[in-house]
Amino acid sequence: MAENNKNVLYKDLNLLKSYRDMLLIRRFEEKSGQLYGMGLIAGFCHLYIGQEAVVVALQALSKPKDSVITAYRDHGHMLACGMDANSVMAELMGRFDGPSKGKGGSMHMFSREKNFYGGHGIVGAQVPLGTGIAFAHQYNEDKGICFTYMGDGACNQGQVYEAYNMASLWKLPVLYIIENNKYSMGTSEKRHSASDALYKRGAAWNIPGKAIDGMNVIKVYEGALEAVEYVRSGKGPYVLEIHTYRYRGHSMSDPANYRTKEEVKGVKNQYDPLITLKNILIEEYKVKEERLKTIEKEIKEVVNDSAIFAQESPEPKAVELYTDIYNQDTVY
Amino acid sequence: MAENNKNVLYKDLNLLKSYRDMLLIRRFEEKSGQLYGMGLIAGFCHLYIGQEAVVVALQALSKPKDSVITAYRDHGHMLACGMDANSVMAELMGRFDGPSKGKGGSMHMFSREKNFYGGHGIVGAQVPLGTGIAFAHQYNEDKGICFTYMGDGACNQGQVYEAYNMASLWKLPVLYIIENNKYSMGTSEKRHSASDALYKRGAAWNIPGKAIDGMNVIKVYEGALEAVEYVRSGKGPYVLEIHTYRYRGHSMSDPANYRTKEEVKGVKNQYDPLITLKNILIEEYKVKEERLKTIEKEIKEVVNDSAIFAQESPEPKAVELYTDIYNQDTVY
Amino acid sequence: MSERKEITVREALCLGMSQEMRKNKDVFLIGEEVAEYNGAYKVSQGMLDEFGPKRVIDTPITEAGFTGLAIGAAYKGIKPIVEFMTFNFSMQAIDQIINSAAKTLYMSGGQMECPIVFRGPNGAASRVGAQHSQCFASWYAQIPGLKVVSPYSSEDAFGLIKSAIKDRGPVVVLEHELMYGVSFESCVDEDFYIPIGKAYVEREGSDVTILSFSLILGTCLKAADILEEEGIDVEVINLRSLRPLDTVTILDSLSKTNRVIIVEEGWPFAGVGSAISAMIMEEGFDKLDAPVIRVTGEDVPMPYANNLEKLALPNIERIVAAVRKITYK
Amino acid sequence: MSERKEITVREALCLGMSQEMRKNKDVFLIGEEVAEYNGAYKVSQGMLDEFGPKRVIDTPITEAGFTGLAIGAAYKGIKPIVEFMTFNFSMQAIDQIINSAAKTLYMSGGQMECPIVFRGPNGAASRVGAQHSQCFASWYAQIPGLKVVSPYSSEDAFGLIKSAIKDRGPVVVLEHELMYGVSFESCVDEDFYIPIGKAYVEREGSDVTILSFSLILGTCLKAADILEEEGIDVEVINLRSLRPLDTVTILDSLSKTNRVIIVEEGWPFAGVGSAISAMIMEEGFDKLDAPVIRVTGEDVPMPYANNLEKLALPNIERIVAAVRKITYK
Ligand SMILES: Cc1ncc(C[n+]2csc(CCOP(=O)(O)OP(=O)(O)O)c2C)c(N)n1
Ligand SMILES: Cc1ncc(C[n+]2csc(CCOP(=O)(O)OP(=O)(O)O)c2C)c(N)n1
Ligand SMILES: [Mg+2]
Ligand SMILES: [Mg+2]
Repeated sequence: MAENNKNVLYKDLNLLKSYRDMLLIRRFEEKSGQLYGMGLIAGFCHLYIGQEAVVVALQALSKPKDSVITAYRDHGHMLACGMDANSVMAELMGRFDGPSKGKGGSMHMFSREKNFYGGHGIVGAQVPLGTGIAFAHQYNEDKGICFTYMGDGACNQGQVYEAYNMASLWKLPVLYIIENNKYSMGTSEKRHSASDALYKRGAAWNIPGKAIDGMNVIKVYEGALEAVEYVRSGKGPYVLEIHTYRYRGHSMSDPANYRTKEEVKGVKNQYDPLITLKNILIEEYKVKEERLKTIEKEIKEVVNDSAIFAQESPEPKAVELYTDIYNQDTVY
Repeated sequence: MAENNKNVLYKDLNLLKSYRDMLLIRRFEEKSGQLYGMGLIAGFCHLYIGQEAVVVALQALSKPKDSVITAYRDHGHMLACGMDANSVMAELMGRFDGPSKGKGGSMHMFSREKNFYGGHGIVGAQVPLGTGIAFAHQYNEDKGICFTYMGDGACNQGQVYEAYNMASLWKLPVLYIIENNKYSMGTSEKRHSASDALYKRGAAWNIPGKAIDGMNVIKVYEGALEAVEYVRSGKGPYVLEIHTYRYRGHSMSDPANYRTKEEVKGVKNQYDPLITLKNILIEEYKVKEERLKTIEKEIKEVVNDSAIFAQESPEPKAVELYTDIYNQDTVY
Repeated sequence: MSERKEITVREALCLGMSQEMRKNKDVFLIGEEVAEYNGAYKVSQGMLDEFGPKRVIDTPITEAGFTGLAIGAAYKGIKPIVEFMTFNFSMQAIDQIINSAAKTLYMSGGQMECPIVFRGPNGAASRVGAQHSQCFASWYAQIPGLKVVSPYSSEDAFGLIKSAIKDRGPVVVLEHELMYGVSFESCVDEDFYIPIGKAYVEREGSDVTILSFSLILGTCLKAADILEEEGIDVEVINLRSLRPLDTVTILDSLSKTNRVIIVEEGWPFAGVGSAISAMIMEEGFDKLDAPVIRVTGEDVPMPYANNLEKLALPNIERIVAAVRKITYK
Repeated sequence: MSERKEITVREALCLGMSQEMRKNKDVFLIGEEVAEYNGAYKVSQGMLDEFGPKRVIDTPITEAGFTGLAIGAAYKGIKPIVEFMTFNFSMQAIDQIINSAAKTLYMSGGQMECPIVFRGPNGAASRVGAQHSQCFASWYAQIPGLKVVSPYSSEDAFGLIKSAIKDRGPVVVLEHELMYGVSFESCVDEDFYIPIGKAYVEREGSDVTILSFSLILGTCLKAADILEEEGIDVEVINLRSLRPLDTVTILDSLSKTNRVIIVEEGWPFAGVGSAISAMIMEEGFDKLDAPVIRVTGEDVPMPYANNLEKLALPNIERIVAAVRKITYK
């Protein structure tokens, strides 16, 4: 590792950028939580805190043509894809400057420009959708692949296996990423899943799989390399199970009484992805604390600005109630 | 085997009865085909010819408390469960003496008395249903198990894996039987399924599985023994994949051009379950041809009678259009 | 001697289920987070403790699977209460509900009963967006073989859930998340049941009839109070049961007021209001002093933005305006 | 110069799809048995041969999966035509159709288009029983974000499937199995499209308006012939598009005839007829000389028995009787 020391580069993974991105997600989510508490964000809001290393490492492995789709725990994915924090925060508040003009909210944002395909509220539905995006990559022969995320709970959904079957039959370029944060709402993995090795569930459809540690961005990157290569090379789908943990409740209304405080504290203290990376940067890459503090300051500003931006953004005009139901300009 | 020679008994499997039952199904289905051609049966009608050994052997392993559920290729299952040929034939013709008073037809017959739970037209739907029947066996602690049949095509349905998960989690007494007849309508197994070992698809849910030859009633019986025992002993579900073949088209309107005449002829000549059993009876058990001819004659009569019975049975009265939508006598 | 108590709709549902479960060991509750979590919206609070894990069962997030499983169990004669975390997710299981539960008695010539309850919150909650805010009232109420009820008050919830559990066929109970925390005085007797198929006149009046159900009925009642001050005497009928529909009570009220407004949160096209308006067209045309008016949710997917969400749903102003219009005031 | 030809509805659908696929390489057909089998009902006859396996794709029997897959592909801008072997099986995929296809343009503030066609036979075929005979017209037509069309003739089929493919959003095309083999003279021009949202006056008349769609429209036309002999002049309108509904054409016809009958094969409660009757109640009440009458399928699951199946569906006698009733003859 030492040879990359100067650039803090780990192959394609820029560790300082990763730190920045993870920190952005962390602080953005904390801010969202606050704003929710203040009544500025409402409805369902699912925070990504604890899982930051997963999406940041995988984005480092993605190429511009690739696409991403996930469920409702999606703020981290959007920020990692490069969507603007201001805009995302505006959407969380239901404001016109959000990517969905405030009509989508936390669970429903999209960016054609960043190849981010949502943001979906129905557990499991995004898995066939992502498989279809991969189908389009193949159809268009554009060499892109689709990163299709799902939770451990989603993993029991039948449509996942319908998608696996077609993806394997047709060798579609789709990387299935199971973000196993151990809980499906209040139901622990052991209670919702008859097998604990979710990555093995592709095997019966001839899809290779692998489980990796999701709390260390380098390990995620390293662990996912081969899988991404496999999919990119046209061999078909791959299932990556990434062990991670969400610190907060399932959504803002969940006090998370189904697990002990010790369990949560244990993960935070021992495995926090930000602390882990910080220590690596300082100890292995000799990055100065100062440097990290500067990043922290910058991020704080970005996030605070996003909250201000969002609050200043207007609600959509009343006429927006009736727009975007149909595309008006179909020409025959 | 020789020791059972006299009784033609193979453990619990009475081979002469099996021959009789298989022959009944074969002749009943041939007659159904004829009557369909004559316009007396209409709509969808899926014949079981070629697959007779499967259900006959499995019924030999069932106990009175057990229950059975299958899809629309169900005439064989109903006859093997002991439902009356007259009544089944009446239903095929849409007559009042059918188990569903003519309102169900080929795909929708039931018998509470024989613990036969249908007869379902939606591919895959019977799999969670059968799992639920098993749930009720467990709930009632009645020691029964549920024989839940599905086709190779049905096996791709997502709800199958949703059912597998719960069956395994809760150790439900359900035997999943995949009647792999190589085709899902016109789509060969290779084209519809990303893996050819359908019995292995339970493994990721910790469900054991096994593939067996379905063209020889003894092999089905022998092969299924352990699986039935496993389920009966309370260990949970088991997946049995039974290799078989349907001689006729998918339904009456299917000319089956997706396979060669040679393929069909090959199976008929080499593996026909009736010929195979006949040869075993004659060669190994020294059963006289006469005896088998008598059975043949009896069956012919049963089947002819069923056609007469059905034709003489009246159509349901017009008032039946409005009955059986709700059970009228709910008492609060 | 009927016992009455101030309880929330949530408590009423829980009490109703619990009473029936005490009476009949075959009744069990199954769904996502119903057991250890005590219900995503806490409707089954305490039920795991009382009835144990055999009868209060957490499922994986597999609606088609657990719904099919519950229907299979019902075929064998035990009595599942299936909770959908919200009815939006019932779409993943709707084939099982319609094809395996609703149609089976008929397809079996009366032989195969399917005693089962499907319940959970329906329609728009608050700020949860398009995928989580759909009203399924008219879809389910269209289906012969299903019964469909939708409670408003605690007593409705208590009496209807009990009747649904007692019923020998499949019953869909459409609740409303935003009503769970609302309190009403309610009968809590063990032998109290509200017959399915009967509407309830919440408020008598002579000038105009408002038909409604679920949460928005409360808004109708408020509108009636306002209109009373203006001298318009509004009859408000709580449909309670959408299938069978109580056409007798509806037509009787029409005979009296000669004016009908139907208020629902769902979409306008082929909604419950359409069904009733068309029925009145055929059965009550001569009694109409003015055309029936529907006040419905707007014909749009539910937006997330606070201002738009409000615009998307019927409100007191629109109800009042409809009454003024229909009474030409 | 429009070319016209006698073709079956089946051929019209095939030709329409093929023309659009020739014009636009992004269009592809996906579904069960559409390729090597040439379609369960042979609608895609010859298309695999012409367009190859990349663009005519057989799927496993996994409706939720392949529908979701097709919608995902549409998000990325290619254009799937999804064939449901019958619309009954679309219930397994209906969550994807509603939540992922219909609502996404709205939820994305106009950013994420979903250009996709869902097509296949809808409603009752012949003697296939309750699980295979449901009409989904009003369910889909209820959904903002979807367009829903239902062709009757070959020209309808040809012009509507082409418009559906050209449309930039999700369009549901409800065909009828029993119409596939019926022949009509039809335009077969490459640039012929029938606008979605417009009804078609099949037959002008002045005494009464019949609104209908799909197979049963043919029965309405026959009824009109019979009634002509009795001196009743019937206008018959082919709705063609159920969403958007052509309320202008409907109300114009009402203005002329002052009497409307709606005929459909689906169930009565909250059907297409309900929706239209309620709309007329609100928009055309003063023009009505008699209440709107709906002639619908009976309120029962479809029975298999030949005699009962006939009783379950609308027929010429019931249509004629409705016309006599509404004209007081
Ligand atoms: C089909 C469906 N059923 C239920 C829900 C309600 N729900 C939303 S998220 C969730 C838990 C999902 O857990 P998991 O897949 O592990 O993802 P995580 O929340 O842990 O990221 C549930 C039950 C839903 N949105 N969709
Ligand atoms: C959900 C659903 N999709 C499609 C169909 C139409 N269909 C009926 S049977 C069948 C093929 C099933 O094949 P398989 O499961 O192998 O059973 P087999 O017919 O060989 O016994 C299809 C596509 C259906 N009935 N249900
Ligand atoms: Mg999880
Ligand atoms: Mg098969």
